[in-house]
Amino acid sequence: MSGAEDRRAPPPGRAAARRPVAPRLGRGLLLAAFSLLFVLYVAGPVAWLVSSSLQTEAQATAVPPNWLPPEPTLANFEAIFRAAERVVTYETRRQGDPATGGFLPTGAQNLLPSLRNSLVVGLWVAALNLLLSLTAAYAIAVIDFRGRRATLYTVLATRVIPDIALVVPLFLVIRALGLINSLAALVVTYLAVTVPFTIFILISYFEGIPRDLYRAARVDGCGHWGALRQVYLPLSLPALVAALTFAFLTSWNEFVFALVLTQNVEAQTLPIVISGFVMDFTTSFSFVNAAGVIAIVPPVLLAVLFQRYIVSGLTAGAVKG
Amino acid sequence: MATIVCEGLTKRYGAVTALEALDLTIAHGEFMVLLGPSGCGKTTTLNLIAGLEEASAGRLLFDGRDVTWLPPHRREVAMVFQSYALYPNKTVFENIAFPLRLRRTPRAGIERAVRAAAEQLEIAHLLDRRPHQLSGGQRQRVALGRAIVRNPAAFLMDEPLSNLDAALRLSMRSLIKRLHHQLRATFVYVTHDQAEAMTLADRIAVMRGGLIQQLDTPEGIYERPANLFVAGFLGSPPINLIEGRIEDGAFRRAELRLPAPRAEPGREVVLGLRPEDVEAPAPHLIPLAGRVELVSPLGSDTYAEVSGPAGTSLTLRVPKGWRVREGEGIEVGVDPARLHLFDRASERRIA
Amino acid sequence: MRGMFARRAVLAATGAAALGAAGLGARAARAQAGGTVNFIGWSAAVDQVRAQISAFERATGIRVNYENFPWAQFRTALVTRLVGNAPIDVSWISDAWLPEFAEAGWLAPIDDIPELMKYNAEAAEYCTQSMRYRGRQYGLAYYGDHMSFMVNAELLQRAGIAAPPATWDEVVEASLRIKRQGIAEYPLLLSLAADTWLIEFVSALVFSHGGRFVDERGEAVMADPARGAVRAARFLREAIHTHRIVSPGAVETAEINGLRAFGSGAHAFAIVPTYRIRALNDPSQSQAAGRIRLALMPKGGPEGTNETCGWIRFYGMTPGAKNDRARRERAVRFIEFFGGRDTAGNYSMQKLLLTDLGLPFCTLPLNEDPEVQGFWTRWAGEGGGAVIAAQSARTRKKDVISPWFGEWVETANQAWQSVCLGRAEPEAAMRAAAAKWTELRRAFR
Amino acid sequence: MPRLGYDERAAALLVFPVVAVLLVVAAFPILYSFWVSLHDVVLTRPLRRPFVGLDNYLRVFADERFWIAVARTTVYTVVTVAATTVLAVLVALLLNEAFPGQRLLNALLLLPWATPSVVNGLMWKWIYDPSYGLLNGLLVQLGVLERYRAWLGDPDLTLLLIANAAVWKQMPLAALLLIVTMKAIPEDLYRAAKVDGAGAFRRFLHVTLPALRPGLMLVLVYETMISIRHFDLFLIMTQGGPGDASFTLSWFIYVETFRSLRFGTGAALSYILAMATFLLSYLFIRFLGRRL
Repeated sequence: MSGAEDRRAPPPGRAAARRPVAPRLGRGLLLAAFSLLFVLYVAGPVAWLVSSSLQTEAQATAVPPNWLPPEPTLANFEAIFRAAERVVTYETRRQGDPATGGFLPTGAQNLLPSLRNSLVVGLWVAALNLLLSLTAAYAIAVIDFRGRRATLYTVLATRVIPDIALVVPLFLVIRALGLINSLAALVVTYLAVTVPFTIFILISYFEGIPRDLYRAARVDGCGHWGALRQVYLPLSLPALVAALTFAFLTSWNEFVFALVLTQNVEAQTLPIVISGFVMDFTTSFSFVNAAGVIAIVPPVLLAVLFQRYIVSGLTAGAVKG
Repeated sequence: MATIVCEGLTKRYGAVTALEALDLTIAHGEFMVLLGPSGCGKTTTLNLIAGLEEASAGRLLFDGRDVTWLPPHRREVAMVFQSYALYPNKTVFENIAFPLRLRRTPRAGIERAVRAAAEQLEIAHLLDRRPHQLSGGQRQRVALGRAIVRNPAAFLMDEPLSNLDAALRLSMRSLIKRLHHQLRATFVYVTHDQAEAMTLADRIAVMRGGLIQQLDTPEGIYERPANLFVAGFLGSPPINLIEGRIEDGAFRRAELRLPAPRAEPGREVVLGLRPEDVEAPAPHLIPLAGRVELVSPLGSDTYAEVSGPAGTSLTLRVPKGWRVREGEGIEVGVDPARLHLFDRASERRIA
Repeated sequence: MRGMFARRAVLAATGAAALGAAGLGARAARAQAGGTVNFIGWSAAVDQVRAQISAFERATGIRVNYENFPWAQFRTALVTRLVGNAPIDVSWISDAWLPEFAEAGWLAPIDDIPELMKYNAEAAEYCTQSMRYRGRQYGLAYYGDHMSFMVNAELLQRAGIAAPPATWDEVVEASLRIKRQGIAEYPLLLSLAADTWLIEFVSALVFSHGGRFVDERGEAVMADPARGAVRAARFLREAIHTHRIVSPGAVETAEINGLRAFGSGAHAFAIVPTYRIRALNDPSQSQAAGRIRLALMPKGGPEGTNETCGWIRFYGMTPGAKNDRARRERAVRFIEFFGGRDTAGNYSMQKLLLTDLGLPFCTLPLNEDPEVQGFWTRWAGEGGGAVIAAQSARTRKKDVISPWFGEWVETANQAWQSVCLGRAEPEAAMRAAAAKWTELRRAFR
Repeated sequence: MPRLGYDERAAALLVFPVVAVLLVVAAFPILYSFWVSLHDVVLTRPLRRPFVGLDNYLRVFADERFWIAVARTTVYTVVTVAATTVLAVLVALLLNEAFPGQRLLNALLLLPWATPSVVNGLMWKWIYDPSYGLLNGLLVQLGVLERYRAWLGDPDLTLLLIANAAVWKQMPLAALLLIVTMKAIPEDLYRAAKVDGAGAFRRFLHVTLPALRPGLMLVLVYETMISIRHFDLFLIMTQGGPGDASFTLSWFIYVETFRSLRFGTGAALSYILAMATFLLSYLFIRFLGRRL
């Protein structure tokens, strides 16, 4: 104890050697302050979205706002999951304009089918994207063939064109293929959107894998497919997961193409149906927010689940710049 | 086991020629070393033999069979790399077994072959480990195991010892030599280390700029370097080179004069003298005197940097038993038969 | 089927066939099978449509494939589907799109179908006129309505205003009084978001100022300072920026949000589609219920009139449906059941839309129906029905309806919004809209 | 012509699927779009599509809406990219420190990134709502505002408010890329700087910032490329309004194409935007890449 006492009160001459307490405290305070700001900014809006989705319409539109749900209710979510069950006849119809009455957007029963569509499209895109970009990235990164650079640049160049610029011709192409309003149209489109970036990620990652491993595999008896499967696939897991997550999230989020290429509940994805609520005659804020929460859950789960891989997977691609 | 024949083998990358019309025959069971500085085309040659790169021109024959367009996995060659190139996600056992699995060898056969190879390389106790748990020497043994477990047409080695420390390098060197004796297989070994080349090779191909400079036994290359480059590349410390011209059947440079009976007069030449080719002065030797500038004792030998006649600076091995001091004079004898003469323009050997 | 096959072949060539096999392929063609009518509309009166559909299906055995989209996306969605050859039989159509769609060949005339044409005899003349283009008729009415001037009687009373204002100047005066007394921050409610209602709102303002966008010959007169459009624009600007009786937030207030705000009792005056009166006076939907009354559209300026803007929405048939015997038969029965009399001989859909939602109809015989008369008295108050009838007689259809309406209205909306924001002089804004009109009109030929 | 070896055949086979997809869904549309931009294609007049040469482009350049859109797009892009980059650097600096709870913050960072942009749009629209919005509620409760006011309806604020929503969503990825780059900075550099007596700020200026260059480069190019083409937020939040306050190029393309159904001018506009994007990225890489 006394030893500690001593150290805390050093002779004046040795003050310079003392651990600087004040700056460390300052650093702690600074970090805490910044962290608080960060949390408020990043999580605040989503927290408010979730909070209002658990309120009734009256509570959600109260002035001043209810920061937390006064009596949390799952009614909005229930409405979403029950929307398809209702059969409408003269007897069971709701009188009055739903615009101000029932507070349930007419597109509500499309929400679950669109959730399914989004999932189906996302999973297909993720899977096919992986297959396509894996093979292409392998070929470009590993095999020395004529036109290799040209292929790479062409692939990357397709992403320089803004989506909105592709929308018109793509609509015409998809129409010519007879694929308007099909999930296949979305899958193919999203592949084209995501593949260049995932190829880029994978190439960067592949280039980090020692060339000698490739040579060893080849002389050990692997063809190109074998080398890809036996060496590159198992060794680039983080990049693969990052690419997969990226592909899924992109197709989950995508809006412009889906807006133009789909027409009804058979192919519409979640963003389209939700944007419909906002522009509908009916706007129930609490309901729309509940739909928003549903749309956020899968990608957030995915992102948090694969957090480690996303960062390390991006690493190779990023730092080379 | 195979004889490997390269006929006019050429490799170009765009405008750059990495290998220019290589003609090389490697006999069955021969230990061929490709020696040269980096970028000389030796690794390209190895890759072409392995099939890892495709030739721009020329042919490659294994036992008379044209394999030029055969991909590596159909060529039955085994390869060992400087970086060991072990599959990090596989155990030692699986690493060694990998080529066999690809060939659909029956399970029992694989087990037996891997064990045998592991015993031979004294790594049987490591079979369950993963590569990152091994030391460098152990890793290279595993890599060797992966090569010898099959029955390849040839063993290709790409600077396999360069990543090891000096002591380990020596023991691995003798291990490889032993393997060659046991297997009696064709070895093609790429290195930039002349000592490895000299100790291991049946024949050495010294390469530079995509061309073979000299193809000969180690002794031949050391004794009769075909040109200035080969002379300079082999030997440690390197050969002393002195520019001068031939006059009256002798090499002349200012006051320095050394007999060169067979050279034609008037030629601009470079004279080569290996540091180790000097002895205590004797009547049949030509005397060479100078002042010692720096002494480098290596234990077994002592070398001295000497400022010699005609403004030359020479590195000489101090004859056994001598004591020299910096700043003192020294006089040694040179056997004229051990002098090398090169044409200065063509850099080729004259005598 | 041959077309289908060719498409599949293209698919296979592009490597997408696998997707088709995996259940991701186009499924649009399926809906054509069997006795089905494909009907699309915007998401309004959805429950009433569904109720009527179940009655239709029971009465005829024909199945209905019903889809709806938000109104804001509807025109785009419909057009892309028409271009994409989606199998639509019947669709709701706005009068504003008729010339454009008829020119493009997306709507089939019905004047050679006597089963439908017979209803003209019992329909209001302006409705029938609104469904005609170049002398041919293109459908049966879903509903017809006009913009109404509505007042919150209670607020007026509190401010000591006895009668609803008769001119826009009086509206300003009354509003300032209400504002001064602190009864309402912004007494006049206008919903001027750049959505599809904007042109109807400003048309009502222009007409009541005695103005026109376009004259009888189709020439743009909106930029003429002597005609009402510029005056109406100036009124808007002053109401927002000088008098501050209209919220500057009006430019982001959509029709539905305006309705809610008016229903909350925060405003004394508003321009609202007539059919909203039912919701506004319904206690379950509106806090101001029972206090909202109708008045004639105030007159504006020296040449002001009580005229307002009216519109019609109707059931249109696609050429694809008309050219196929079986599809046409089903589509005709559907249109008749919804836009005319049902199989029991009643105008059941018209009545349902009125009594449930307050949507006014075009069929004259229903006016005699005591239930209908009772409806107006109940929801629009004593004499409300008479005001509606009087206003209805002073209703003009949008004079900007033309094949290039869809393009022009984008520019026009921006021009009006700029005026509201105080970013453009009324004259300049109207000149821009007029220039666009002239340009498009010329380009059309 | 040398023969195709095993490698080239394998490469062709491996690359083919991607090339096929890109040809059909990207390359062909790009070329087709160019063809359309040279014709007067109006969807409502399906039978008539005359070749008009560069008329569509000239029409666009003569249209005053185009120049308004260019101005709005420029402001929006500059604000978004600048704010995203600065915030991302700050966040990266914060998350690169080791402190308790840092892992949690890292996880939170993924929240905006994973939020679909449509949800992002409606969430912020809801926050900005003039009657019920959180922003109004917060400012009134804090006493900053006297009464609720319109936010998106204020033409001077619209672009900034939309930009804020965009920054919220884009900042995390930018920060991630920067964190990754920071982690690659050798610790020795910091030690050397400390020995040389550099304080925290100087260390940031002379060690971190230069080393961040490749990451910053990537962030700048990427953010510019996506900001310049933003569309979803404009559709959800303002539809180009109020007036023309948020009338950006991509919104103009949408209006021209899918509201006016003028595919010809729409395609011309798209091409102009694409060229601008391309040029901008090129200039960035060419000039900034060296100096930054």
